[in-house]
Amino acid sequence: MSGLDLNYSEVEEELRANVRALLADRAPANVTLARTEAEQTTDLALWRSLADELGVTGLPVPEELGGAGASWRETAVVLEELGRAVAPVPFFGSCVLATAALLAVGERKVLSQLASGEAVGALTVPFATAPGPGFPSGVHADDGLLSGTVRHVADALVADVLLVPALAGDGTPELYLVTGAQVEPMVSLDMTRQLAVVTLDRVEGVLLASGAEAAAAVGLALETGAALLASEQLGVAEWALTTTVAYAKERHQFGRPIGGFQAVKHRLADLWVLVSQMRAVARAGADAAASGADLPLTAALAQAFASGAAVTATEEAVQLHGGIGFTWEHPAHLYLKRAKSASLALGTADRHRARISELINL
Amino acid sequence: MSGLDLNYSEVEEELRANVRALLADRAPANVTLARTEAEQTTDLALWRSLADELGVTGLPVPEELGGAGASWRETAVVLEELGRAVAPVPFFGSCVLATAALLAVGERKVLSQLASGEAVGALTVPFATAPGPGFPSGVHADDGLLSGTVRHVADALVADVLLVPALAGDGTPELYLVTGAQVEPMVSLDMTRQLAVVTLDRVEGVLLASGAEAAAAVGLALETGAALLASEQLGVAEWALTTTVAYAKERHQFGRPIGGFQAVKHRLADLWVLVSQMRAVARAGADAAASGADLPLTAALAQAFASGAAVTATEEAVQLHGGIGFTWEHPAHLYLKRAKSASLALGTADRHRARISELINL
Amino acid sequence: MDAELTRAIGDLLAAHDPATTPVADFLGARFDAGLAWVHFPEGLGGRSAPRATQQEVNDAFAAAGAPTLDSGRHGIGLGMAAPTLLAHGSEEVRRRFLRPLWTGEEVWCQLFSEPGAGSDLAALGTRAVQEEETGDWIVDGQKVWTSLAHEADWAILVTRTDPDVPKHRGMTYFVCDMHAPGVEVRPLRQATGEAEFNEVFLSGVRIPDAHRLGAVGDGWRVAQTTLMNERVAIGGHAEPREGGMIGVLARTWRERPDLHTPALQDAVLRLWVDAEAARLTSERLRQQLAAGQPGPEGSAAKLAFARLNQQISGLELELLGAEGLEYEDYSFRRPANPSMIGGSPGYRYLRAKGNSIEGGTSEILRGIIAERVLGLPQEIRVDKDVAWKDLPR
Amino acid sequence: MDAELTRAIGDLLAAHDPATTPVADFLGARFDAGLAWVHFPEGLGGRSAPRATQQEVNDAFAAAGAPTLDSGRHGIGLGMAAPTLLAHGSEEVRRRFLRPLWTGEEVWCQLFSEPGAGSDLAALGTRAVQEEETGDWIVDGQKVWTSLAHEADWAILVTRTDPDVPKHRGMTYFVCDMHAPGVEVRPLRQATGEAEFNEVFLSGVRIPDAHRLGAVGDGWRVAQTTLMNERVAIGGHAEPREGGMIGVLARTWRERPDLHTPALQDAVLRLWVDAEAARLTSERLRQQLAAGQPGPEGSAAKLAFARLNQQISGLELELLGAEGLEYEDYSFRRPANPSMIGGSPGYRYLRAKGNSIEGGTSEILRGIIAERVLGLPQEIRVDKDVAWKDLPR
Repeated sequence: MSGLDLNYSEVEEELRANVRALLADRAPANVTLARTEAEQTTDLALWRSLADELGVTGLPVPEELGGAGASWRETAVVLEELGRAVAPVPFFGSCVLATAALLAVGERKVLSQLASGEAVGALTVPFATAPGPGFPSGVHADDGLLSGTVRHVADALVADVLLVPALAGDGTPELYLVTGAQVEPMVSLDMTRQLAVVTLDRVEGVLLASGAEAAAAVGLALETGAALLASEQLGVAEWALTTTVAYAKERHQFGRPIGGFQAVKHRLADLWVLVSQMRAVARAGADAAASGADLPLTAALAQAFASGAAVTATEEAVQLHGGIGFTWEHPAHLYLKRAKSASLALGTADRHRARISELINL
Repeated sequence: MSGLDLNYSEVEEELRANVRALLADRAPANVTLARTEAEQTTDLALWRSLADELGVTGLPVPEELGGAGASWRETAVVLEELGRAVAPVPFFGSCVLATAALLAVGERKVLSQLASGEAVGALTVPFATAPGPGFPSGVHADDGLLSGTVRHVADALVADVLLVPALAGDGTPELYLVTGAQVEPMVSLDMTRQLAVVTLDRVEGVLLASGAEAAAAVGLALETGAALLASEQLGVAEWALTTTVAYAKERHQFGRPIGGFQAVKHRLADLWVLVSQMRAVARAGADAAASGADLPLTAALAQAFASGAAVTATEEAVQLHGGIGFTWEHPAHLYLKRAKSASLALGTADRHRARISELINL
Repeated sequence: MDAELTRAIGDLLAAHDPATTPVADFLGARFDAGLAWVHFPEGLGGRSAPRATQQEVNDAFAAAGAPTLDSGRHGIGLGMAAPTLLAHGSEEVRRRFLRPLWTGEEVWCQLFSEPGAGSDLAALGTRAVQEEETGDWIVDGQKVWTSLAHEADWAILVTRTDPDVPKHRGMTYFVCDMHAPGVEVRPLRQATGEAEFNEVFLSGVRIPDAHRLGAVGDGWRVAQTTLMNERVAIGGHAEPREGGMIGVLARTWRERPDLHTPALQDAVLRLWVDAEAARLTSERLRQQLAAGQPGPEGSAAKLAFARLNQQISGLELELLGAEGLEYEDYSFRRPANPSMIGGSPGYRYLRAKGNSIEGGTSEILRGIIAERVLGLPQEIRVDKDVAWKDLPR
Repeated sequence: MDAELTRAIGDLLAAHDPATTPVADFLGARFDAGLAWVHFPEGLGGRSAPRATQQEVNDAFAAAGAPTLDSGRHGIGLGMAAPTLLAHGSEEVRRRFLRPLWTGEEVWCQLFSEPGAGSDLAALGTRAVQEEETGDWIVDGQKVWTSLAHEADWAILVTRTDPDVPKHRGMTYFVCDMHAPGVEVRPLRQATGEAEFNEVFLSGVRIPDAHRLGAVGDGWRVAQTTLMNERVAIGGHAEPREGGMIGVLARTWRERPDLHTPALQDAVLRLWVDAEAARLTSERLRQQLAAGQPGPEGSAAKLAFARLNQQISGLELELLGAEGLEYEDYSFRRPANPSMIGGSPGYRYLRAKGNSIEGGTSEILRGIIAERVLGLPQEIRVDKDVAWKDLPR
């Protein structure tokens, strides 16, 4: 983790401003809250805007494949803003997990569809899967026909294509492209990223990679995901901090803004320190994903730190808002649910610490 | 832990008042601090007063053996006050550990000497030894001649008799009474309870118990010690709380008592809650030691909780005193050192949690 | 327990078989025999006996299988309204309300908090204006976080009667008829999806002056009686080892070895230790208070319980991993019998967040401990000598 | 770095071989070449170059093996006195003091804190009274927590010159000769047993008016320059992974498998993660500040570093168990080169307790972050319009 660039470039700040402006316009809190009870819990119109108006769906994909030819660093900035808005779009599943897997196996056609946003992809693994040794074993391949059930799949509900890790009869890891699976919504703790059960019953798949290549692709996708999820968590935590500081300045009790009470001030100061640390860790994760240098350790660090930090930030937001923060109408709970779910996604902090232990012999 | 009596009886409160008055008179902070740099770091005059004037050295020993015929509950109250004064007397080693072992094996002569305070005893085990399976293996017995070195022995420096757990040639646990060992002081983190290295080189011992009886006696002594150490830790923490609250009322910064600043108030409130919880846990430990009911679990709980709590309390005391709390002249460091050392004594909280796990299958 | 009490209980049980007597009848008879709240005066459910004997009386009835009211539905009445009615109600008010409250025939709720007056209850703005002709009070305003408002017959209500004096001095306390015209109850949905509480809108609600508790302008003092009893009610009951939230976690741990890792085990054990320490502390307080009055120490129990519930339910989700990503049901509903322990792990996690807010935030409780237990200086008050109407909001 | 700078460095190195030139001579030449603090004016060790180039200049000298001063002995001079002298000193003062400070020929200390003025530095009471005849100032009072006072030649000193105005307005800042009559230095022993700091008693110490920095009564503003630089100096340096206290713990863990338990392993890992996060945060700040001015963000680094040092050193003792019961040496001594990392585990544990007190308590730093970074309301000041002499103490 030396030589990391931990700051934002001007291009990144400009990208952030564009994404933030779009989300402020199209995905204000009341709209996002209402969406959680709509028939379709994903905001596909917003998704189209992100793809068509801003072109942020293919940032790490080379230009010749229809992408923006940028890197995971810029993708991470988009994730920060999506986290800050808990925007219900399949960006993480399609533009991070699926894209990372397709980049790894050198696939081009679907990749360009995902990059342009004309198709949504999802990596068909349980969202709680941690990176590291081991290959998902929920699906079995039999002569190119896939069978199995995978629960807690992120962003599969609106996916056009599924990237399905499967085990061949002899246990060889394989990675398939699938379009005709049965996908059912699950009631999910996180209301703005509804998970799904994917059921495959002798469904045809297109083999993308096999053996070590398949294992490496899935592993890299999960590691990239873990490294970048910290940026989304940072966005969630920043919302919590910013909104709570603003509320503390405006809400009066005992004739004073509650933000003038020292115990509240000190907690918000501690929270600011925590969010500052998350930012450094998230930038390290994004930079490592982009360069590939030291990615396993940096990804594990990112999740070991950011998971708990985002939960703390949103828990403090609920608490310091008092009663109003516990109501359905206030968006704080959406962030709390996102933060807590994200802390379980791609492995709990506990698992990531265990991974650090293996990687640096601690 | 049902049916526990968690309060103090009137007799116990009277006992407390007597011990506290004596300590306030004979062991004020400046005297105790000076004692740590004296040739003799134990205050033997204070010890004599506790034994002769107050008669608190034999509380759990039956009257016919020269004791007070009370119980470990009353002993615990004395420990609270000794902790509150970080009094440099060998009470814990002699009146808890050694006395418990002698009571367990049914010894009478030395027990009555310890009960009256005319002799000081020490259990020759490393002070960090945790209760539970396993027998101290530092000393070996060969035809009644004992050899070995035991480091970190509490209260051995002024001990007249040592209770030495030893392993016979065939590995049988045995418990001996020894009077002629070489005892050397160690520079100890805890300045008011200096530890010692006990060296035995073919020293004659009197066999008190052998086999299961010896193992049980040492085990019970350690468990009783762990249960009662929480009371000493409670006293340490109460000093920290009381002294810090008083200081916060009196110390002015920014034209106000620092105890009027909300962040300080809230921390002291949290500390008060913690000390209240320590008190309940310490009383549970004392009651369980007295009744024998559920002692292994209650002793483990007592140390699992009180170790960290006393450290927190004294750390908060140092911090909230600001610079003065970090000076040699202020007694806060004596309490910090006692609390941190006590958290390592008779097993760290970590080990006690592991013991709880075994005992209740958690 | 003295012989007279024992005899009275025996007589009552002999005359009214707990197994066959309808609940309200049995409780009515218990009230009339002065065995409801033994320390209350005669004729008001008591017999001016020492408060300390109440527990023994309750135990004797419990041993005989006598019925009691559901504490969820009647907790506010029994725990908060009753002591306040006794302490501050007129003789007429006490006679009118205590008996049906005790028998469960009338359900009570509490109209205290407002959107602008949460921790700072004394800032409340629900206006009560006295009509000159009738002496009745006309009440307008909005209350929030009202459990049971949709089922309650009566409410204890604090209002602003004089906006021109500093806030603590211009409040008045009433009993409010929840069936009166102008009382509108709307469910208040919370983060869990359900609506355990309500918002209550009061528009021109008429309250007779006879239903006032305490003097005009003395509402703050009256409310203190209620609040002190609330804090004790929340933290004061005995719990067995591994009762409450820690029991759920311990059970999950024991039943699911597939989820075990060494680090999670230590985390579970830490919380077990903390929960057991908190339980013993409440038990010690209960032993001390058996005979005494509630004090600020109850605040500590509530503080510890809120933190533990949050930590334990948070760890449960971490332990469950993938399963923790699920939820039971976010659809809007009004739970008949809300439980913080029941429901799914996700529900427990979300619901526990309310524990450090409802019934006094943890921040307020720390302040109470610091000032009332430790005697630390009070917060600097900028609102002390300011008329309520001039306070910044 | 521009060509001129590169050439100047090359010229200097050519003329003064770092390997053979005495340190003070080399540094003196560097000062005279305007390569000490490049952003300082010409003649004062600088050349009015952009502050951002300083790091490159330092790197170039380091690469050539050029000598630097020991930061322990000269840190106060270089980090705090120099920027203050530059910002507020008269031309005479800057010319007199900056060069020997830079060359290490004169050692500096800081006379700020007093027994009654710790966090509330502006409450300080050391009196300075101006003599009418000479214009000299006569200083009486007591300072504490003075590192290096027993070795220092000069001190930066804040005094009370007008007790009749509110505290922030009646202070004046001086350079004080530590060899002047009336300056008495006594070692201040701390919890570790040693005396890293001193108490300094000032009795009728005479300071010429020419050694005043800033206007009479303007001492608070001058002191802000010093303090802002102190906070940055403490938290602002780059650290390699597993540098500092966490490296000690990680080494112990790796070298002592006999001490391992699963629970302790997770505790070690948690602190490793936190330490790495704090390190990356400082590194990020360093990257941001390379070109900029120190701001309140440095407070966060110090806050995090203090907490981590305390947690890590506390865990180290727990990990060591029996060995943690030992200490190295409590006998009184003045360490020549104090290090928080060196020494025994027990020493590290005790010494780390000072980290959240010295150079601004963690409580003060939280307040700075809350007010200056987050813009939250300031504490209510009761001392704002009160003459210093009338403040409660």
